[in-house]
Amino acid sequence: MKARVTVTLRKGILDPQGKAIEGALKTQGLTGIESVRQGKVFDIELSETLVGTAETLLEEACRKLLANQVVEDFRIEILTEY
Amino acid sequence: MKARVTVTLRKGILDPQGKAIEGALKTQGLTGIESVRQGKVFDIELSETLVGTAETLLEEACRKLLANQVVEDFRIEILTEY
Amino acid sequence: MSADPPITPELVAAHGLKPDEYQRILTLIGREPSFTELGIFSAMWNEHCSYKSSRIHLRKLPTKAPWVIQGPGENAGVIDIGDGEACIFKMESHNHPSYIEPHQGAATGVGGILRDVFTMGARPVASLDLLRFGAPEHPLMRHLIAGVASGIGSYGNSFGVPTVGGSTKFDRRYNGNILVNAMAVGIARQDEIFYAKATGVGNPIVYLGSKTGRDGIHGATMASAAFEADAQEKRPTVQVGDPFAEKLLLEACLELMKTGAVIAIQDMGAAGLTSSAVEMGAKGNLGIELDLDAVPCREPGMSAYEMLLSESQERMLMVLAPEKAAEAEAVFRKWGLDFAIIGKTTDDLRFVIKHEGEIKADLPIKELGDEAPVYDRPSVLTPRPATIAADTIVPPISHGEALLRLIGSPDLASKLWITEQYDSLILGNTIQGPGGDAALIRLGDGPKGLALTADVTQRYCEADPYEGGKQAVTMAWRNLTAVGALPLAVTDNLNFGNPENPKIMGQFIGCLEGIGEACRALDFPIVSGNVSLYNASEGQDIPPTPAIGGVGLLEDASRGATLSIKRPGDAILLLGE
Amino acid sequence: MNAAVILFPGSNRENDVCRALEQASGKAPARVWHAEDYLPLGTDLVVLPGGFSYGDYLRCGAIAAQAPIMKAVAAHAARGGLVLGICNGFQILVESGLLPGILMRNANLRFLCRMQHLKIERTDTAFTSHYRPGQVIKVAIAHGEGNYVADEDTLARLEGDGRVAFRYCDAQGTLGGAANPNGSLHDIAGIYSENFNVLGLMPHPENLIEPIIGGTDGLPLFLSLAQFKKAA
Ligand SMILES: Nc1ncnc2c1ncn2[C@@H]1O[C@H](COP(=O)(O)OP(=O)(O)O)[C@@H](O)[C@H]1O
Repeated sequence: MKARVTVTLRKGILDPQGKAIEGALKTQGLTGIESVRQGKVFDIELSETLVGTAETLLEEACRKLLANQVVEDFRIEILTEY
Repeated sequence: MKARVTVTLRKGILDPQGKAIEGALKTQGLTGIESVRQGKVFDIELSETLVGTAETLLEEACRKLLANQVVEDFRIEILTEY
Repeated sequence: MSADPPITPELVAAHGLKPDEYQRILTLIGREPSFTELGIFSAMWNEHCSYKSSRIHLRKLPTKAPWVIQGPGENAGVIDIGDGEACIFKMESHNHPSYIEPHQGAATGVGGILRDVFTMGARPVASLDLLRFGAPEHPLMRHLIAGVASGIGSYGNSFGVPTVGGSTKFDRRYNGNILVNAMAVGIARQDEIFYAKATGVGNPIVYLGSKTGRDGIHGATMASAAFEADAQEKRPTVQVGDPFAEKLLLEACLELMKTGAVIAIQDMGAAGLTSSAVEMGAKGNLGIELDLDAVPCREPGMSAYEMLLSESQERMLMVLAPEKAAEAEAVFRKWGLDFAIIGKTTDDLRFVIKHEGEIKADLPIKELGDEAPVYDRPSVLTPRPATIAADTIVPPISHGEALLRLIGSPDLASKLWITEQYDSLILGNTIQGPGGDAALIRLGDGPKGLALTADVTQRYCEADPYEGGKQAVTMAWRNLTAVGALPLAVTDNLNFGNPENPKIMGQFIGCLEGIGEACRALDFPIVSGNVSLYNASEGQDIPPTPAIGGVGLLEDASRGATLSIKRPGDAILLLGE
Repeated sequence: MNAAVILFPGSNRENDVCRALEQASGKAPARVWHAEDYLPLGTDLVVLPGGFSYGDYLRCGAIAAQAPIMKAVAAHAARGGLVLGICNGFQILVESGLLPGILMRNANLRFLCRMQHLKIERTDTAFTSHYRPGQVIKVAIAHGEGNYVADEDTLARLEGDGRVAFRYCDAQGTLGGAANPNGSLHDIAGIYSENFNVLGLMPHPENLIEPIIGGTDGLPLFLSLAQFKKAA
């Protein structure tokens, strides 16, 4: 089964990366871009076949490693096409 | 308008970060995880209101900066709720 | 915008103010404080800013010598190193933030201490760090160690200062309260040092650097936020470091200082805008008026309270010569940094805050600092341990086994895993980086050099605070002399448990007396430092850990001695008893 | 030799490399701000120094690669002018397409600062003429993203054309294994452009130019450059 985990910074947390990219896009003359915030995605292959078990497993992975919950939120999507 | 750009490594390109995370998850005893590949997301606010123009703008942003097309692919989604 | 919450005893308590401290506020201003004013008092009168538990004891430390240009009381200490040059340095802790989020906590600790040094006009040339972790097998410890090491590394590496030394030890009593102390060292011309003291009435107060967000607004907001509908949204957030912004800030500040535009400068550290503005005004015998509408904000709808207490990083406050304001702005724009005139100096000695057409605070500026409570907390001195005669002890294990245990102990193990994550070579002046008794760097193209060390043996301080304090100073002295330097001065970071516990207060006083005694005997004055109290979790206080940072000078750095044995056949000498 | 060192916001080893250039050539290089459109007249060598341009946010070197001055640098390279990119400079060169491949996170995901041995692959270039063929040198590395990655075709081309400049090795010159600090393919520490006038490398030869600082194995690179132009 395939899944995608998206980890984004919590609202209000400073995002130096996003800020620098935003600045770079603006100086490139890409007007119309107001703000950028950067996050991460993890594309994960699982040997698990039950959606429920896979979700539990991924949640544990997020809590343990993929996301830093002090500053980040995460979202898990099971990509059905497998 | 809000949009999300997802940048992922091309197939076949080595992903040391994904590999390391994969290894770490396995040593944490999270069996069932086969492979991990890491990518980036950019959550972007635009002052643009036309979907077509926004897409063109974002495509330019990706080509110029957000993705390195030697090794990366990108995908643009316009998040309608604005 | 929601209205400010009413001042209740609960709200006062949530701001860390005791009932008698609140009474003191009432007497001082003759009325009930506004919500914003309560926030200001809580920031100015907390332990971190006011040193209320430690102040009377710190006065006993020796801080003077002919080569001391500036002792404690400014952003950092300054000493004369000859040829018109000054060495500016300080150590500071970021213990609690590093426990909550080790990478960002440690990174912003490094950022803060670097700012203290370059605020005074110095270009940073080295940094060190003293780390105390819990038992390696503690479930959180791997995460904490990895995060702290990467945080210190990533900030210093990107900023571009070599991390040349430090100390790392382990003890289970740091399990719930690790220590992260960072020391920064910079060099300036003696006639180009900048201070925090504002001068001149009506001069513009300028905000520089990154924008203000709701970062690190202290726990008090949590309580007060309960009064607002969107409390969840506004919960205090972790400070995130941006070493890139700091590097730009460094270059912009140093460039600006050359133009003669800067009258006074202060970095926004703990308690951000509040303490920096109050300090500049109070030191210069001037009032300060701020109009918060002009403050560059990262998020919409920030209240006066939030702006005043935000601990967003990479920000500075300056008093500028008015005729140079445009020139100053151009420098900051070139470096892509925010620049805003947010107020002016006044002659009425008031700290006045305007926001959205309202006066949010109007307080006597000097009293905010001078009238902060001072405590002579009850103390119980640690009893002197009995002397043990070595020949009465039966060895519990064999020498061989003891040696194996020593080699296997985390305290003595190689710290390469940590120190290799630090760029110790940048600037091309590192003669000896991590791994020696003291670090050794060359100054500019030489021949002069500096020796630097940061360490303490908490085990000794716990057994006998007075002797342990003395030992910490003499160890720093020996480390410096061992590389061939003349020891010049000290910065310290006094990490202790809960001062409301008389035993802990006894440790504090004992260590300080020992430190003072050794510094006096060695002519080794303390020119800057920091106190970190309340290092305890779940009733477990940390061992007394007064970190000592030492700085020494070599007239010819090429004569310095490093640790490695140079060639076979050399004689080995043992000096001393 | 007239050298120009480009300053990007976040560059931080520019003074180190200026010192090395000056020591080798007797002449202080020009310092050029990234927002400029032109190089100083008569520039022989352009140096992109180490550092964290734009914080190394996004991808290392990606934002700097878009700087106005980079058009002038590309034109200079196209004319056969010399370009040296060290560490972050190497990252900028690959991001701007002046060199192939990409530098990814170190295999162990950690920043790594240490002394490192390198094997000099050839000594017939403007950058390496002062080294001995096959020489093993010791210089510093200090990077978090130095893991050189390129597709098979690119690697085959680099190898076939002899464009690998330096490889990670141990003190004896043995390649690979634990001597490879970051997982780089083919142990690559530096590569040349097709015409051998552009060099990108991760290690810092500029930090090893004096005995007191730990060695002089970096100096010949700067001497090669200094004298290359004098001879021409
Ligand atoms: N956190 C650190 N940062 C920089 N250098 C460190 C750090 N920890 C240890 N070191 C360096 O490693 C060496 C060993 O340190 P440590 O294990 O604390 O033992 P000691 O203090 O007894 O020398 C010292 O030279 C020190 O400078």
